[in-house]
Amino acid sequence: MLKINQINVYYGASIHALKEISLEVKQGEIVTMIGANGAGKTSILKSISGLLVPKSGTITFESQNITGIPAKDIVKKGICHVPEGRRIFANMTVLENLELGAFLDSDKAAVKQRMKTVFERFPRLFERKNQSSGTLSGGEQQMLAMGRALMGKPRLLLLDEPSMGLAPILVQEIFNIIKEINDQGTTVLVVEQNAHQALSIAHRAYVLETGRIVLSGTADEVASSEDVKKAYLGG
Amino acid sequence: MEIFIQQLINGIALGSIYALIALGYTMVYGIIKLINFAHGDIYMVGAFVAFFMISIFDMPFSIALLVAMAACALLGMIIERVAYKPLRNQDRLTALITAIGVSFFLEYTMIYLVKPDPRAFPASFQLHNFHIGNIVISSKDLIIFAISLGLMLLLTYVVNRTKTGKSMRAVSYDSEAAQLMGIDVNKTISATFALGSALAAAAGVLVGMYYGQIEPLMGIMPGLKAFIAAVIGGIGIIPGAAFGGLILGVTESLVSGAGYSMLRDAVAFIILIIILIVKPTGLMGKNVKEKV
Amino acid sequence: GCGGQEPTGNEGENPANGAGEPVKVGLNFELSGDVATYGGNGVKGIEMAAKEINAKGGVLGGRQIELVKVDNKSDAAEVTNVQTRLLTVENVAATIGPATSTNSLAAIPVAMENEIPLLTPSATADKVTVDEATGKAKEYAFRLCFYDSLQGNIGANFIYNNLGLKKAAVYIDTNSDYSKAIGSVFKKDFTALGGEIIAEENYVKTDQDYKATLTRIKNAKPEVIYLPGYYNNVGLIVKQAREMGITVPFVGADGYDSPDLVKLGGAKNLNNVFFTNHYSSQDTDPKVRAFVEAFKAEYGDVPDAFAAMGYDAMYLMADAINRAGSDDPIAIKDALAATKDFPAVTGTLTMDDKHNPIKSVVILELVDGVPTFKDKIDPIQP
Amino acid sequence: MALLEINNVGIAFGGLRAVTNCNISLEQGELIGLIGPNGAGKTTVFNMLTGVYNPTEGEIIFEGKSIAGLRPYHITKRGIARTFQNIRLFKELTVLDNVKIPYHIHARHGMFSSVLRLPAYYRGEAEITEKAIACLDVFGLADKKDEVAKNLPYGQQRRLEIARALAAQPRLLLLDEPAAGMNPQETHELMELIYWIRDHFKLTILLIEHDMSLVMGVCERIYVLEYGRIIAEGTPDEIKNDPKVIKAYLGEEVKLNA
Amino acid sequence: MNNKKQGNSFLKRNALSLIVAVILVAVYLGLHFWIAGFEIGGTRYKLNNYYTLNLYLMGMNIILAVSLNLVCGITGQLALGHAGFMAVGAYLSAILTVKFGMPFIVAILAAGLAAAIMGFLIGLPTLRLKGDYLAIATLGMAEIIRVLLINIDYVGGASGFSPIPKLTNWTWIFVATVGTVLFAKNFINSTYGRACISIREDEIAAETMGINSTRYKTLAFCLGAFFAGVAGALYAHNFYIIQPNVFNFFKSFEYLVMVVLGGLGSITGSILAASGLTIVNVGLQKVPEVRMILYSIVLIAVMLFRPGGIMGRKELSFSSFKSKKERGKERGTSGN
Ligand SMILES: Nc1ncnc2c1ncn2[C@@H]1O[C@H](COP(=O)(O)OP(=O)(O)OP(=O)(O)O)[C@@H](O)[C@H]1O
Ligand SMILES: Nc1ncnc2c1ncn2[C@@H]1O[C@H](COP(=O)(O)OP(=O)(O)OP(=O)(O)O)[C@@H](O)[C@H]1O
Ligand SMILES: [Mg+2]
Ligand SMILES: [Mg+2]
Repeated sequence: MLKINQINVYYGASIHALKEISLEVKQGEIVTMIGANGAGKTSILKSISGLLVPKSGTITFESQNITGIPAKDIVKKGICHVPEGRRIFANMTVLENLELGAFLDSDKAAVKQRMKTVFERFPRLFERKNQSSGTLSGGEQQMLAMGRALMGKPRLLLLDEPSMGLAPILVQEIFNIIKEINDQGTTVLVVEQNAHQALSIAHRAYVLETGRIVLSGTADEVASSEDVKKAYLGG
Repeated sequence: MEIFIQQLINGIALGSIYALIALGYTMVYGIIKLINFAHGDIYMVGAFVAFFMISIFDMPFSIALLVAMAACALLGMIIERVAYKPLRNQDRLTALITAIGVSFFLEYTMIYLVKPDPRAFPASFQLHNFHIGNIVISSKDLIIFAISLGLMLLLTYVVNRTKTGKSMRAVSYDSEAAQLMGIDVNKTISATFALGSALAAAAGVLVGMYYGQIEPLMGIMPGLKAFIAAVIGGIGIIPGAAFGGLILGVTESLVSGAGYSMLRDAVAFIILIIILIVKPTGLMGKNVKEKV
Repeated sequence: GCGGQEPTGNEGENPANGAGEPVKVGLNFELSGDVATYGGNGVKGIEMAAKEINAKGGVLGGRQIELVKVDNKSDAAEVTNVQTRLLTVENVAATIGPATSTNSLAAIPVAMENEIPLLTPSATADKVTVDEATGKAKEYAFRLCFYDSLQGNIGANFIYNNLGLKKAAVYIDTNSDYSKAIGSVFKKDFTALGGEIIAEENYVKTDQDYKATLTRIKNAKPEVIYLPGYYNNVGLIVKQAREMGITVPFVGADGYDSPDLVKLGGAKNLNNVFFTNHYSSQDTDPKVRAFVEAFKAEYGDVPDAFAAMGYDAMYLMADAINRAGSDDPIAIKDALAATKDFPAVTGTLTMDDKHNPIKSVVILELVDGVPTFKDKIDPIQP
Repeated sequence: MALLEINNVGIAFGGLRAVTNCNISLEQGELIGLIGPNGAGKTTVFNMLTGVYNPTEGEIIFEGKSIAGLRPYHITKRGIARTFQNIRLFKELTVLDNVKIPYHIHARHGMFSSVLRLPAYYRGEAEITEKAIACLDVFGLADKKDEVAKNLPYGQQRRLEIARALAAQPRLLLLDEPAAGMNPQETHELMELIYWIRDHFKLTILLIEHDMSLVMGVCERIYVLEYGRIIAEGTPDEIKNDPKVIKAYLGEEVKLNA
Repeated sequence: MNNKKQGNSFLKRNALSLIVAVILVAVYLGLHFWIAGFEIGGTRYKLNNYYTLNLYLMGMNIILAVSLNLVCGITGQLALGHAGFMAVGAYLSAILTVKFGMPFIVAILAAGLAAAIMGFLIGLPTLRLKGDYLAIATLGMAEIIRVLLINIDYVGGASGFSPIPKLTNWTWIFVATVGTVLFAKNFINSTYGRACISIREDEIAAETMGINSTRYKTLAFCLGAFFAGVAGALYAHNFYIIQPNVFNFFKSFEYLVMVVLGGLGSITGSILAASGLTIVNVGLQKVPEVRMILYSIVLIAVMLFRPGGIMGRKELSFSSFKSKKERGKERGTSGN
């Protein structure tokens, strides 16, 4: 479904953030990327969703070359990105944020229906639907960001550290939701610090270090690697 | 009492003009957080476009108004593309200085092209005066008020109800996240400039019609006043700008009416400062505490 | 050049003989800023005059006049700056400008220090040419226009004696020294004559809406409104006043003189409006007609008073240079001071001991948009 | 006497009651955790403690004196320092300058001697620099002292923030999710560090954290907040087994894992 | 930090200061004689009055830009009323010398103090405003000062206050300019300067680090106002006449332009930009009709091609000329 072929990404002239990265996500999979801070996980997601333009290499989605296409057009192709740090529209209400998630969809009835499912999944959002979303707590904002992405009816969902700053009970819930979304047919590429949880739901995994992929394989293979155990699984 | 009402009417007409300019200020500010100091000069260019349309091509007033609005919409978009877009990710002061540069550029290019002398704006209406007791309301007062009100309502509709309006608001909060929703940021910002500039042009043409005189530096003071109006109402908030414009127009009129016209500009600023001290985000600004 | 003592020292040993050597005249004018109109039009008149003079063979028996033009931004520091530039870098023989009193006051000390004469075509404040402390004329400062006291005085006389009106309202631009000075002399002299000032209101030149103050004037019920100001404001003020039903006469000064006044105010509204002036662009005097036609041919516009005075200033300067017989600034200064019966477009003038020109003042009345000669009042020696 | 006492404190934003009737008490030298679901009001409690928000009701007593309603800088001078949930470093400044800034309140040389470069200035600056470097050393950041703060990796930024808070020489340290975004290995190192800081600087520490391995590992006592109210208080073991807490916050699985 | 190393750097530091001091004295004396004029072997050398005037103007612009930088660049507060403080200084000093016959030095200091007090009165209520709200409030304050001056006949109203004796000379300009720059440099590299910088970076974090933000914002504002007042006094006594309208908001913009063009927070940047724009102005005097058009194009072009200003946040100093390797170690501290 998604194929990344040897991309290189720079910030400015000197910072070489991604070095010859190649990876693949197949239809229906949950793929996770783990790696220390600054390894380049966010940069990969941004390259896919068009917020960053690779200097070389190609990205193909459903056998279409999408390298260098602006972000707004990539959304149209069915890729939704839940960015790091949530990035909700802080001065808009929860409701308005969700509406914007379906910006490109002009079928009002369908949007309404999806809104209902999102509220069922996140009852807390329903309670606060008219609150200015900038004043939500961190966890509430994360739910909103996920909900907003779901409003876009994605075929490929990119999640950047969805569990960051969440309560344990919510972390679990978020991962359950990811699994559910996946079960309903959405392919997911998720970046996580919480390697334990991520590996427990993923089919396959990639491990990143300083801009390079150092390990890849099925989730179980990766989880049983000694290095990974030590660095990311707490022993 | 009659005098008071007369001054009130004068003030509302003046305030409508401030409001129209202030709306453009507020919209541009809302979306890219730029105090577009060139905005007052777009108002001036609008007045000149209509002037030439009427005096050279003999256009009727309403057509000239539309042409001026269209021309300035285009001008606003070009200015944004050339001078502001490259600086979007820079410190906001950088763009502010560029805006000052653009403002000088428009003023002095116009002086160079059309000379600094004031010009008489062709009279476009048969004037009617309506007398109510000793109070005089001219048809111009009514026209200016009606057109301003109409444009403001239209703008409110566009911003709150249309997709363009929603994307404007989204871009104004987080343009990167807006892109992830499929919103075309460049187009949205262009549209904002176009809309704001068209409103400024309308104000310029109305002023030309109302006072009968235009000149290349006519935008400086109203531009500054409109900015004050926008801040009084709460900058970035559309009804706030309209409200601020009216308050400012009426106050100025009353101050002059009370015989202190030489202190009028000072009073305008004193009011501004008092309002800011009492309510630091303007009258309609939400007093949100920064979440930490 | 080194120092200001011998500004012509570098240019040939014998200036009078240098037939090919042009005579440099500096122009220090407001070409940007909010009074750019005054400076710009003054310069137009000057440039046209210089062109004519040069076409006729220049000055001093065949030397061309070379104009060095600078913009003073209407900012005192910049006025001083460019004046110094003209006098010490460009080494001009004399300068013309600035157009306004305030800017002239900033330029004159530089002229005095460098001992190079300055002629302002249009700065009317009394203290421009007179040192207030000593009451004497400033040696190197001259003007071509008449000064404020004179116009205020004549305005008061005209209203009290000729129109026979006793209750006046005064409406003044607080941002303009011109308007304030004329207004204050008017108030003093009008009361001295026995008249009464029953209302006093202010505006500033950037205003476009005068209704608030006009409403107050209207309620004071004056018999006449004395409005010393510039045509761009006056046009709007009179128009708005007439629209509000104020029908009493307006009386003002030379700032009214512009064809745009009628365009801005409308011919009908401007009936019953009088002003003191140097000349009238509709004057039938052949000298005036020739100037107006030539100006129209050159620029396509009808000249206003600033252009006319600029034009005269250049001719007066050329005349003084010829009379001085050299381009030595001190000789030019003496020649300027000795000007007598110089035939200018704006009236035949003689320089008095305060370096103010003595010339006749005309009172014009606007009749359906046409300035019509109403009265001629002879200069009163102060 | 307790070092810090929060009595019946509450705050509302518009109509929303973010914290109600909150009671917390800390003894000198304790290491206390504050946990709770997202939006429970934990950060808000910190904000009230440090003067960023003013409580609408209740009182906050620190070392016997009320501090509710004081401005943040005032409270810092009284001896409370904090870190932020969303890192708020002085991004454009160097690591060293970041840590030097809090020493300003303890500087003894005045502006006069600074501007005139009197000897007192040189002495004062040298002393501050020395202390700041010593402080960075504790966090293994001394060799990064000339790096601009925003260029540090995330984990080091977190540590720098703690270092900066310590530079204010507090007696009570508030840490808001110090382990957020850290991997288990880094979290483990952080745990050691927190112990060390407490013992070395003789501090009292109150920390907010969602990483249960950290909270259960280092905290002596834990308060649990839900919907702005304290729903439980006790030792890690008590909390782990409190059904209310399990239901509201921990979930079944964590209990099993922990 | 052993003592030996410290002693070593102490020497180094003094050597540098000494070099700077010697250069400054040489510049002062050299220009002093050149301006006054001197004779060598029969030829007279004298700096043309015009260049002298622009040199003075450059000094005043540097004072104004550097002092505004304390507020805008260092403390991060967008203030648009610098011309107002300049006006206060200019008028007060002129009143003192003209009407009361006070010596110039008294007038200069009084001008600075009066402007600083004004800064305090204006700053206290307005400095809790943020960003653009502060900008418009300070702009308003300056405009109020201007309108009031227009209406005070004691100082000549709209037509201006004149004549003012020309008392400004090279010594005053030099002392005031160098004094301002040294003050700013020393201030920035002290705990006080760092307190101001921390407010610029993050006001809430600064407060929780014990910095009383109101106090330091007001301090920076008063200091900026003080030097603007001093520059105003020098200005008044150099141009014979002062008018309220000169101190309008365009004047304030002019100095803001210098600060941003030079680089926010960079003192050397402000100096370069202030000097550069003075020279640009001289150059543009030759083309009066299009000077403002060209000026605006220069402004836009510099911002487009160098958005961070000429110097960014960095300073030009001796260490900039050292080898790259050495500099790498020193880089960073905001005020080096
Ligand atoms: N805007 C930027 N400018 C310069 N460098 C950047 C920028 N964004 C990221 N980088 C650098 O690129 C590298 C990869 O960053 P990235 O954000 O992709 O890492 P990450 O794996 O997502 O880390 P984290 O776990 O902290 O989110 C890092 O070294 C980072 O410092
Ligand atoms: N400035 C504010 N204005 C309005 N509401 C606010 C504000 N600050 C916090 N809140 C609300 O108060 C509640 C508590 O927020 P707080 O940030 O304290 O939660 P938290 O317990 O720290 O959560 P998390 O673990 O997600 O950080 C939230 O519902 C939030 O929306
Ligand atoms: Mg990341
Ligand atoms: Mg929190």
